[in-house]
Amino acid sequence: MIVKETMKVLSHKELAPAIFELTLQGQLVEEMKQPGQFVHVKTSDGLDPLLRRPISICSFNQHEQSFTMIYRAGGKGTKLLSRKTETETVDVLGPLGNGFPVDAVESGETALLVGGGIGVPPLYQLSQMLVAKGVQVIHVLGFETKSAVFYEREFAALGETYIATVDGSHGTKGFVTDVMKDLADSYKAIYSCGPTPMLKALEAGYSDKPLYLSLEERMGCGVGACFACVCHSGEGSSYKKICSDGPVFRAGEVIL
Amino acid sequence: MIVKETMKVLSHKELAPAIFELTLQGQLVEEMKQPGQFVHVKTSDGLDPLLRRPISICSFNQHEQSFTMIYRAGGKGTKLLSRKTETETVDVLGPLGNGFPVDAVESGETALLVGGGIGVPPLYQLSQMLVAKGVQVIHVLGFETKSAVFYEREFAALGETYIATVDGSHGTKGFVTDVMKDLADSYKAIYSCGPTPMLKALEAGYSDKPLYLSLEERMGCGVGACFACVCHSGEGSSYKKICSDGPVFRAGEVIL
Amino acid sequence: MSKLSIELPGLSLKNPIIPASGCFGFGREYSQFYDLSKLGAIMIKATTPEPRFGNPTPRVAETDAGMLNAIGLQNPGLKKVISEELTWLSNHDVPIIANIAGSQIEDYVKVAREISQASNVHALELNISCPNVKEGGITFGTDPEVAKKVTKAVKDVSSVPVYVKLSPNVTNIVEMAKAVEAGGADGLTMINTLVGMRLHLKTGKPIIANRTGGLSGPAIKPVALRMIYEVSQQTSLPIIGMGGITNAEDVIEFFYAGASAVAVGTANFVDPFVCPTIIDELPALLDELGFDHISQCTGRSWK
Amino acid sequence: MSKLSIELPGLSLKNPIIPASGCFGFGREYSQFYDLSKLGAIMIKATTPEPRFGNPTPRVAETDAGMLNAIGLQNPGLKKVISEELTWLSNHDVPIIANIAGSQIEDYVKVAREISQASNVHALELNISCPNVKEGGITFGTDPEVAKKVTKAVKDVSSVPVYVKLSPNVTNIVEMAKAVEAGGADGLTMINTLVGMRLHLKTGKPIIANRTGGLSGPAIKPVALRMIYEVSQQTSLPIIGMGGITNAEDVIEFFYAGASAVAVGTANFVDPFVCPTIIDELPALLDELGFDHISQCTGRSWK
Ligand SMILES: Cc1cc2nc3c(=O)[nH]c(=O)nc-3n(C[C@H](O)[C@H](O)[C@H](O)COP(=O)(O)OP(=O)(O)OC[C@H]3O[C@@H](n4cnc5c(N)ncnc54)[C@H](O)[C@@H]3O)c2cc1C
Ligand SMILES: Cc1cc2nc3c(=O)[nH]c(=O)nc-3n(C[C@H](O)[C@H](O)[C@H](O)COP(=O)(O)OP(=O)(O)OC[C@H]3O[C@@H](n4cnc5c(N)ncnc54)[C@H](O)[C@@H]3O)c2cc1C
Ligand SMILES: Cc1cc2nc3c(=O)[nH]c(=O)nc-3n(C[C@H](O)[C@H](O)[C@H](O)COP(=O)(O)O)c2cc1C
Ligand SMILES: Cc1cc2nc3c(=O)[nH]c(=O)nc-3n(C[C@H](O)[C@H](O)[C@H](O)COP(=O)(O)O)c2cc1C
Ligand code: FES
Ligand code: FES
Repeated sequence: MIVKETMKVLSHKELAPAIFELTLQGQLVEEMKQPGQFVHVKTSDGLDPLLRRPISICSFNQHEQSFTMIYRAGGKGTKLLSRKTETETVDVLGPLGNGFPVDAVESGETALLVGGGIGVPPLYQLSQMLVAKGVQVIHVLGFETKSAVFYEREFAALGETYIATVDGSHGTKGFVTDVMKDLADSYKAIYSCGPTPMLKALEAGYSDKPLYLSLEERMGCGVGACFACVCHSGEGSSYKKICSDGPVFRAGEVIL
Repeated sequence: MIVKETMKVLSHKELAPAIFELTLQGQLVEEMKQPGQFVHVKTSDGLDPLLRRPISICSFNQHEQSFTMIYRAGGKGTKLLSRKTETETVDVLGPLGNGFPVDAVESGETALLVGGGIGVPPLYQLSQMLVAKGVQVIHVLGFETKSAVFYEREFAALGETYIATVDGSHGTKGFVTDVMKDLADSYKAIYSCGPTPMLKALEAGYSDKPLYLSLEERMGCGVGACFACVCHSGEGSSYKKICSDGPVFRAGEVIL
Repeated sequence: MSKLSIELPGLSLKNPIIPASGCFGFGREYSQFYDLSKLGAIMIKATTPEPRFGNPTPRVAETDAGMLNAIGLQNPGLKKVISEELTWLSNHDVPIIANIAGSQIEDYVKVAREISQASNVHALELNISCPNVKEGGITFGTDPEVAKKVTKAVKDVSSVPVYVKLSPNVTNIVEMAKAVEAGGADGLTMINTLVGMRLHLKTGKPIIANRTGGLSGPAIKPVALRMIYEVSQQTSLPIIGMGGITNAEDVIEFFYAGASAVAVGTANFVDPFVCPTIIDELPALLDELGFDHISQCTGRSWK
Repeated sequence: MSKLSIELPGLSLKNPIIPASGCFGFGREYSQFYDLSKLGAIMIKATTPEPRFGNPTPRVAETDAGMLNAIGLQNPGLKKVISEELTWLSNHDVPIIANIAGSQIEDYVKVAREISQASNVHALELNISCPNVKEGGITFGTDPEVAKKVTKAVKDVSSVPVYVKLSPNVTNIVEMAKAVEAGGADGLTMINTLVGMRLHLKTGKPIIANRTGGLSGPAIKPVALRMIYEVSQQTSLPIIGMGGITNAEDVIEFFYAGASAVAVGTANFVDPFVCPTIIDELPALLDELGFDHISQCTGRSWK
């Protein structure tokens, strides 16, 4: 069920320049089941800005009724959000969409998780859930530069973790695909989230295995009603809505 | 000089239902000289609401660089303002306009101060300054009902104070004019601020003495540039701007 | 709740709150949040004869107190709308106002004829004001003669009353209203979106792939109110008002201007519960303002 | 500051930031806040042949991300504007763009002839788009033939270049722009306000005494951008853009759409320092975006 709730800020901190980790508490968390879903966040009380902002769920904790998101404070809404303090609340609509299929990989098998920049966060809950069921995980995470890297230790605690930075200031110089070409292809499936060019590169090079892609698009409603976030899913007028059919699709299901 | 400053909230409390007393601190206070001037307040950071709100200066304290305003949280802007806490700041433009002439009454003489509802606050600084120079003050303050009354003790500490309430729940039943008709007319001048019908009644009945009226109008700029707040000041196209020529005028100077 | 009931041509509304076309799909999504029977009516997404994919993405952009959209009339086409969407909706006790669109008069006629037969379709909303399609849409809505013609053609074949949705992108809205009145319209819905644009700071290019989009939300409310105020005095057609409504006070303001019911669009995206919330808040607000029935508010600004 | 200098017909601007007409009086008030010589130019309040009191009050109302005004062209009249206001302004190193208005063509001609002689008036802004006066104003701005005629009449007598200020309250803005171009306009300024309205929740009556007013502020920015985008591609006239500008990013967006300079109106009321702040912030923003000169931004959305 989708819930709209005024949630309590449990903690809020800057992980890297302009990258914030926000943990919220409330009953809405009870509805979170899958990794890779997202929430739609109202970043101010009034009309400025008007629309909600879609942000992925990075991790959730049923026991504490809390969940965490990691976001870049880039535009008006996210900058306002970044000012919220622990005495305040945030209006959240969620959980939304369909996330990564944890059961695509069996216990004992290996999964490759590939994230780019602000697409990295949803892989964290996924990795936790895969590890919990006995899957071995390999993480390949791409960032612009060393200072932009976040959650390296958290991922490393779950499994092998490779970092790529565009400027080479940390890990491999280049893109996630530069790391991947040197990896043994012992993994059963790839889960990925990041900028469209990265997803396209994965689709082009790695479609032989089950490949799951988490997509982004500008949204209106976030719940499937406004047709803002559609993508083609084949010939003619056939389509998928990223907000309610996705954001995660199997490669080939939609046209990037 | 008019200053725009981000001022610190020193204290903020509800005096009566929806009536708030807000004390702010900053250098802008150095520019306050006259009673009856006002400030133009931005009640939120963003565009919602867009315009500033004109609020009278109720009292100021040069020594502490602080000033107080009293306002009714009625609409969107003032309601937002009423949520500001002592850790926050408020964007203020001021002091604006021309206030009450303290020198219209000499030491030893008596002045009558007549206020209605949310027009009462600016009379408080005026009364203090009159008393400081040796003028005797009589206050006649009108409110809707007993619970809406504020600052009765503060005014009483400065001079004779009469309250009128429309429903008779406190003081005289009726309007300020119902109190005034029973007062000995020993006063030299009347200073007044309140709703237009009250000002009209004063102008109609009490124009034999120097009578000063503080006017209200919906404002744009607050500084005299947009012509939103004009009133006629005689024949043809002659006019005064309430924000920069007023808000205080001598009766007869403008057409109510 | 009898304070809120409204009678309009073809429509017996429990209350005057209607989700606006294109902002509520065919109701399925919002039925996750509340019982659709609570609503006065539902204006479904524009339906065209054939399925349409619509415009390329991005299709929306935020603006100050508003948003732009260029969906491009995406919809599953007349056949599916009738067989799947309207059938699903018929399980709810709520009248449907079918928004119909097309590229040429024949399209409107075809959709009108067939969709008006559906048992839960109580009225049509003739969308001659969509700014986001190359053909049809707004061109029908800016020329009075063409508007009259398409209205008449649709009236001729529709088995339910026809409301014409006016575009605000015109010099003279009264002239447009009078033209569709002359064409036989039973009512008006207004306003559709204003044509607007946003550009990307980094690239300099339009944010919306279609370049321009329709501006909706609170930003356009004053324009909607003004147009309803003008038109309600100059025609005798009932008006369903819309444009930026987000709360019960806004609803009253639209009634004052001359509306007899209202539609809520963009606000659903901000708060999926906005329609039932408004419905719940209206009776107390009417009490506070001293009205026994919401219809007493209609046209109060000029009556 | 050479990144910001702009050459337009009649105008050598230090920078492209100009306070918009009616939002800055004749400059006196804002000279309390900063040195007016800092500005690219000043568009002074509309001037008519005779003094005008304007409309009754209330004259303004707030709207979401905008405001309505119905000042009604209050001004001290041509004689005083020249002898007092322009004389006072001539002590500042800033070109003046004189906004001229009237009820009939003769009014425009009279004001244009005389005011264009003032040594610091470098251009006229022909206000054929004021929505708040019964005669003249917007009626000149919605009919292309009339607009062309008044443009031509003013051009004939003006000793400085003439910019025509377009009304957004039209079906076809390109047609209007082409008409005034044919009438001999040297440039365009756009947009003036959209006609809007607000009603009082308690009384049901219009908040503004004049009933309707002109909508300005961020709410109208997307409409302004769209119109500038359309017009800049269809005429060769330079455009001074306006409508909701509040910061340096907005300025760049207007340039991308097709503007060569901009005017800032409503934002002055929110922050009296907005113009100098924008001027100070633009060079760094241009650096960040990779432009050597602001003129490189003009029309980037379609070039
Ligand atoms: C399913 C999904 C999950 C996402 N998860 C994350 C996340 O975990 N962390 C994170 O930092 N970002 C995430 N994003 C991107 C995030 O939504 C945008 O960065 C954010 O909306 C930008 O808002 P703003 O206030 O910073 O920018 P503004 O410029 O003020 O935004 C203006 C409008 O454009 C929209 N917009 C701008 N950029 C984007 C974008 N890249 N994608 C979608 N809408 C955009 C905004 O939502 C808003 O409606 C996600 C996007 C989607 C669709
Ligand atoms: C010179 C002057 C001094 C004032 N001093 C005080 C004071 O000391 N205490 C106090 O409580 N009020 C005072 N007022 C009235 C105060 O400005 C309004 O109550 C306030 O602006 C309303 O804002 P809102 O956000 O509550 O209402 P909203 O309805 O959100 O206001 C919408 C718009 O209308 C304007 N507006 C609404 N009502 C009024 C009004 N009565 N007068 C002027 N503009 C209005 C607002 O400024 C705003 O632009 C004064 C007004 C003026 C002109
Ligand atoms: C995303 C979106 C899609 C829309 N689609 C349609 C449509 O299909 N048919 C139509 O007549 N109007 C459509 N509209 C216009 C709305 O029905 C409504 O007239 C307009 O948005 C103003 O109301 P609002 O400000 O409450 O959103 C759409 C609006 C939005 C925001
Ligand atoms: C209070 C006010 C008065 C105005 N007076 C005039 C005027 O006299 N002449 C004119 O051409 N435009 C006038 N305008 C319109 C502005 O110059 C400008 O075109 C419009 O407000 C859009 O810009 P903005 O959104 O930055 O305010 C006025 C606008 C406002 C808000
Ligand atoms: S955002 Fe509305 S359908 Fe996806
Ligand atoms: S409010 Fe602008 S002139 Fe007074």
